[in-house]
Amino acid sequence: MDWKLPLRGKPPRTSRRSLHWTAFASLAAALLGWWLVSRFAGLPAFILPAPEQVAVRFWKALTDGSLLVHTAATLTEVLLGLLAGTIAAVTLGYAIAKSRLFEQLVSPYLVATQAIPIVAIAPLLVIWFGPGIFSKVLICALIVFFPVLVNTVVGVRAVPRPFHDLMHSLRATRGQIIRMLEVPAALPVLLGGLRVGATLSVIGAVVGELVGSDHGLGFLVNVGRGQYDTALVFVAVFTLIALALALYGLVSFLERKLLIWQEAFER
Amino acid sequence: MDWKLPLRGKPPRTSRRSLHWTAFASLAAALLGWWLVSRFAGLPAFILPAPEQVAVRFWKALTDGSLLVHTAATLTEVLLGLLAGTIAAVTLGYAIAKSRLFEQLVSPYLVATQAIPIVAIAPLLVIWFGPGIFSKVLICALIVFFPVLVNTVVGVRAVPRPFHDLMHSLRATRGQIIRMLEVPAALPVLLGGLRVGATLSVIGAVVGELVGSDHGLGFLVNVGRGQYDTALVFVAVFTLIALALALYGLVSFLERKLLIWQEAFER
Amino acid sequence: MTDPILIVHDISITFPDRNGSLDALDTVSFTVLPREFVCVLGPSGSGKSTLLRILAGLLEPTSGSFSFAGGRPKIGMVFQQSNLMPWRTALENITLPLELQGVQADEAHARSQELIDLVGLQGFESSWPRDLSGGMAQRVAIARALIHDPDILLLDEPFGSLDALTREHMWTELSHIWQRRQKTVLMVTHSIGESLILADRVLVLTQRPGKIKLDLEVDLPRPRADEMRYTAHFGELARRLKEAIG
Amino acid sequence: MTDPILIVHDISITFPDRNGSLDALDTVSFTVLPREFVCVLGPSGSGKSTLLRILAGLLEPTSGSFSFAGGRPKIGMVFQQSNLMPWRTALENITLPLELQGVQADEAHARSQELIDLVGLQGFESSWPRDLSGGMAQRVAIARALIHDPDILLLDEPFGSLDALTREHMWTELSHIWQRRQKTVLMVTHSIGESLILADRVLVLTQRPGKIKLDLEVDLPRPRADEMRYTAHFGELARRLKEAIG
Amino acid sequence: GPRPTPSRLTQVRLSLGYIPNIQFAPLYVAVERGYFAEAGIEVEFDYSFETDAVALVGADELQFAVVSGEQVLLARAQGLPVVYVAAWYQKYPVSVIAKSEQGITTPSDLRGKTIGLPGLYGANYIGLRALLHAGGLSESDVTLDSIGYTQVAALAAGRDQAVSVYTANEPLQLRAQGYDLTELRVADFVQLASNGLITNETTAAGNPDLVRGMVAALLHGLSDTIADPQAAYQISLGYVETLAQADTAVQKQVLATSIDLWKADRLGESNPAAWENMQTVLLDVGLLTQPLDLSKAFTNEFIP
Ligand SMILES: Nc1ncnc2c1ncn2[C@@H]1O[C@H](COP(=O)(O)OP(=O)(O)OP(=O)(O)O)[C@@H](O)[C@H]1O
Ligand SMILES: Nc1ncnc2c1ncn2[C@@H]1O[C@H](COP(=O)(O)OP(=O)(O)OP(=O)(O)O)[C@@H](O)[C@H]1O
Ligand SMILES: [Mg+2]
Ligand SMILES: [Mg+2]
Repeated sequence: MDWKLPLRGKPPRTSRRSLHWTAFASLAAALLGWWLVSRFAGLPAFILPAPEQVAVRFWKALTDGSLLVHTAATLTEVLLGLLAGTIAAVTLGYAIAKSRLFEQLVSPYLVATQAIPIVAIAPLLVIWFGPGIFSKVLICALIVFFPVLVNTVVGVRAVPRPFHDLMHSLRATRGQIIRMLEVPAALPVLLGGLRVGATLSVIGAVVGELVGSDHGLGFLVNVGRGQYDTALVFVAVFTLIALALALYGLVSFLERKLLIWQEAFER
Repeated sequence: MDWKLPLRGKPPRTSRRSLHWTAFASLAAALLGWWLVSRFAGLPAFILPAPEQVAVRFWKALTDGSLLVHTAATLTEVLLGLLAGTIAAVTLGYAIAKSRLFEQLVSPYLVATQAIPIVAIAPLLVIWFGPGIFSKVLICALIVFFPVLVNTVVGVRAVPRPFHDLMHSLRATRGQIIRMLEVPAALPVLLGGLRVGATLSVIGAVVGELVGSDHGLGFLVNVGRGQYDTALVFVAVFTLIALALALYGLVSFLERKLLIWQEAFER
Repeated sequence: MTDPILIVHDISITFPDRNGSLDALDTVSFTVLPREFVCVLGPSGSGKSTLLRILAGLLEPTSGSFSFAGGRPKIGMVFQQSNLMPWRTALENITLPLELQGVQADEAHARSQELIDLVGLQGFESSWPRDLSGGMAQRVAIARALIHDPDILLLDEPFGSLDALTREHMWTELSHIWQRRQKTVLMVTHSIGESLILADRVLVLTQRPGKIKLDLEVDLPRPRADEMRYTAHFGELARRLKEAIG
Repeated sequence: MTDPILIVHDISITFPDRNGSLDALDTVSFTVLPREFVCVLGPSGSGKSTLLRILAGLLEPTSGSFSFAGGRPKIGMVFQQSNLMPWRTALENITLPLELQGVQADEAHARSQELIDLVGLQGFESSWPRDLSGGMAQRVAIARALIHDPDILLLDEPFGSLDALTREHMWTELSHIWQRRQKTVLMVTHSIGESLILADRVLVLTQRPGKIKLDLEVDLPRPRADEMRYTAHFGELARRLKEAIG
Repeated sequence: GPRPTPSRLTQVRLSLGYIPNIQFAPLYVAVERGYFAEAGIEVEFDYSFETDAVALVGADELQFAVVSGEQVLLARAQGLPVVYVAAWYQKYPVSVIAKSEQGITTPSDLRGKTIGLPGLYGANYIGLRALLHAGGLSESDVTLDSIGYTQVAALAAGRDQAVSVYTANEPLQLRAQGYDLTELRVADFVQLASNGLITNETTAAGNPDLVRGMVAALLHGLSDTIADPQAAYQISLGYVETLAQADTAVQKQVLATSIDLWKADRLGESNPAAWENMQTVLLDVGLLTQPLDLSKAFTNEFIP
């Protein structure tokens, strides 16, 4: 009685094209569901506007230029905050990964900054740093900071000892070890943190805008809510989602480019 | 001319005791700094109350029982939200790590949930799920969800191929592979995600409470702000920080217990 | 004559490669009888490890097929890299196959003791893999491949980084296990001497893509010992193998 | 007589262990002359790798000291596990030491070509380490240890998983490099034959904790070849080494 | 926005506690027609939260803000030296609304109902409590539902039977959506100190001319707006960029209703009785534990 082993090869490749189709199909399904609910659930438009109402509102906001202006404002805050938060997190995270003492000294404070509800300290930030873009960038950076920091620590700590031995036997400098060993080795985990950070950064900027601002998509949300123009709220929220997805896509793109050596990214 | 190599051994052990002392010293320094600022910076008490004022307010809130009641309310939300968010994230994250197709289908929606400013959808959540504990737990779970998810994906994807080969050659079942290979191998990265999630969970519950609630520490913050009782805001915020630190400490404790095999945790 | 336990038929495998593709094995066919000890020799990169991985069900051949008589066999495998799980102690790594079979912890411990003695790791049961020397890690991997009493052993250079003494000791033990427990063994090695001391048959693969160049019966009497190296017949077999590889 | 290039004085090392501590090396002393080729033999776990790691500055001895004449030497090291960086291609792994020295990319490429030919990896320059066979990975590691023209080579079982042919080829090449470029070599091996073909001197370590049991001058004429194995003097040296290890 | 002006003007940041809105039309009119400039002031609007604005003025980080009357008393109770220098709203701008089928036409009809409000703080809460008091009810006679700023949705979805909202916004929006509502305006039952301009004691004592200038410009804009709402609306279009996209009819109604809340015989004048009433409500609610010296909380001395 012959018998063949169940084989475990590489999983079958799903072509790019078919992936795009499934994504498209699931989007269409979501839209249809929304349309059906808005049509038959009997909710007033200021609670749930129909897709076509939102589309019209979107077109209006787009053509009068306001959507672009506010998106640009938010995007600026997001990008600056993401940049600042990431740089701070990677630097501090590296120091923490390298020194238990430093970790014990600073980590309670870092955790503390994460536990303070931003809305509670936003006024302080405004007092200290003024009401302009800086305070929003700061809030954004604060939110981005922690996930990137933690993943930096985890990633750097997990660098296998034999690689360190190799670098030391070759008399690599501290800078070379960082650049040629620790950065590439920690990159998968670090990029995971950046994925989280990138999506959170959008929230960060919006929280800052919601707290008090006269521009940005968070401001548009406030305006829409104040005027019971729920379609405008939807337009702003969808634009925020699009921003977050774009940033997320950027990080995914970086992953595919930088981690081709990982098996998972070969497929 | 003789010459000795600079040696790279294990870093000197810092004893537990000395670490506790440094943590204590840095806390004392922070307190002293606060006291000095409140004393000499000429800021009014409603902007920056002195440590002793906050201590008095703390004692008052403690003895009249209100602090305990609100802390318990928040803690319940946090723990339930953390649990629900983590379970959902680990389950979905595992599925995503294992299937490109599934990732492409669901990840845009997952990122979207992260990009929607909670404050903007909180009303909807309240309308759909009521103003009770459920909507706060949900917000908390939503916030916890993403970092845990992403780190689950990163951790599971990074499990080295040779271990999978070993398990397959031994005819391990899917469940055994998860339990005896993927969980322990992904644990360092997963716990990193949980670290972030644990601190964020506190924020999540508070955001829910700030948006609309009549209990919890977020409610206390609102009360304090509404009455210009800044000392009470400080009491609530410090309690929040203590909660976050406790959760963070719990995760760190888990790390030390579960990851003793990692060199970094030996020290 | 007995029926073969393993029939390998025209197996080829091609890996996708950055610059095109790479043929690693080319129409490899052979059969293995029950309780036969077969060694596989060949130059580096000739597809020896790939062949074992295919037989263990870890890779799918591009074409060709293989089958085991009597249903799916229990496999004991030693990989070329010792791949111990870093979160398990030496002992826990050894007992992994038993855990996977649901054997009780105390029975697993009892059975592991014998193997720990066999590979000479007394006192290192609770060491982490990172604290073991290269040879010790390899011995843990060998013990792990033997503990669950597998039907067939697939060994990929199991004695690669063992000192001469330990290696000879392991040869003897492996021969005993093989004879006592009626195992079928397929072992990759790069030592001609080792293959002649242990094997009933030696397969030699050619340079990439690996084809079977020589299928040599080793008709030396058993039990064999290191001294046999200096007999004429041993020398003749060694010469033929060397020629095939070279 | 020339002055020694390396003086090792009474080195001992003790590792902390779960159940107490583990003595790995016990008052090891020896000297190495410039351009000497020294092999280190010993049972598994006797501290051979630990000794190399101490000399490379990767571990601090618990007591004792060592010193190099002429300042900090450039080290070329082959580790027992090939430890290639998975995010670098084979070629990029080989050129790593040059990059660390700030050598220009095009010069690095030119110098690597020679070594790729030496280790026979033409066509695999852009392969990822995960796609290399065990022996190929080891050859990449050897090329990496040679490319930056080091003053001293610390080799930990460099030829462990190479087939006989490749190994003999590498012996010859290593001998050439050693003679042409005036290197000092300290090489751990578990093959007595290999040590006698290559070394000027062989150190044998005892069972744990490793002590020097034998320091044997290999006075065979050079160039040596595999045929020499069957001379009486070779046999005598091999017997003495075997006795010391056993 | 404000036109570039010579640098000899005093820079003032005025915190409004809400996003740009048609309800700030008097300020936009005052800027547009140069009333601030006439007073030697270049004004910049700030839209941070009300309580934050009060704290900032109290700490002298800001000099002026527009806030609700109860905030002044709450802040003073905690030692914030803020002073209310001009009453903008004469009527407290909070209403409780319900769907008509609930039959809620007097405050006492609220007994036993579930009432939605953002939280147990702010104008919505104070106004509601004053209304309950007017109906002879206490907090335990109703169920309060803290739901954040989602009252309209809660009412529409039938979650709450009544909700506490701003007179000049939600009722108009809901009626425009076709809802049939009954509305209880707090101002119809009790006069309470409402929104107005605050400064801090330092500025009031040290720079009375600046305060006088601010008050004058505000009141000038206010009277212009009351006199010609149409022109004020047109001017506001240039300051509230989102106004053009909103429902014009509703926004004009918002302005008209606001004007109704603003009108007074003497614009800007604070009525001591309104402050007494406010203090009574706050003491009643327990937000104040002891009476304050009200004469320090507000002043009419800067009114022209
Ligand atoms: N980091 C460490 N912590 C604890 N023990 C260690 C450590 N490194 C090595 N050892 C122990 O020291 C001893 C010597 O190890 P070493 O790797 O030097 O042996 P070796 O002679 O190279 O053996 P092999 O031939 O098997 O490679 C072993 O018993 C090993 O378990
Ligand atoms: N996953 C893979 N992807 C691409 N090429 C691979 C892969 N695995 C192996 N190869 C290639 O297949 C060939 C055979 O590899 P294999 O590991 O079977 O050789 P081997 O005979 O075991 O060699 P060695 O004696 O060096 O271990 C090599 O050229 C190798 O580069
Ligand atoms: Mg191989
Ligand atoms: Mg070793």
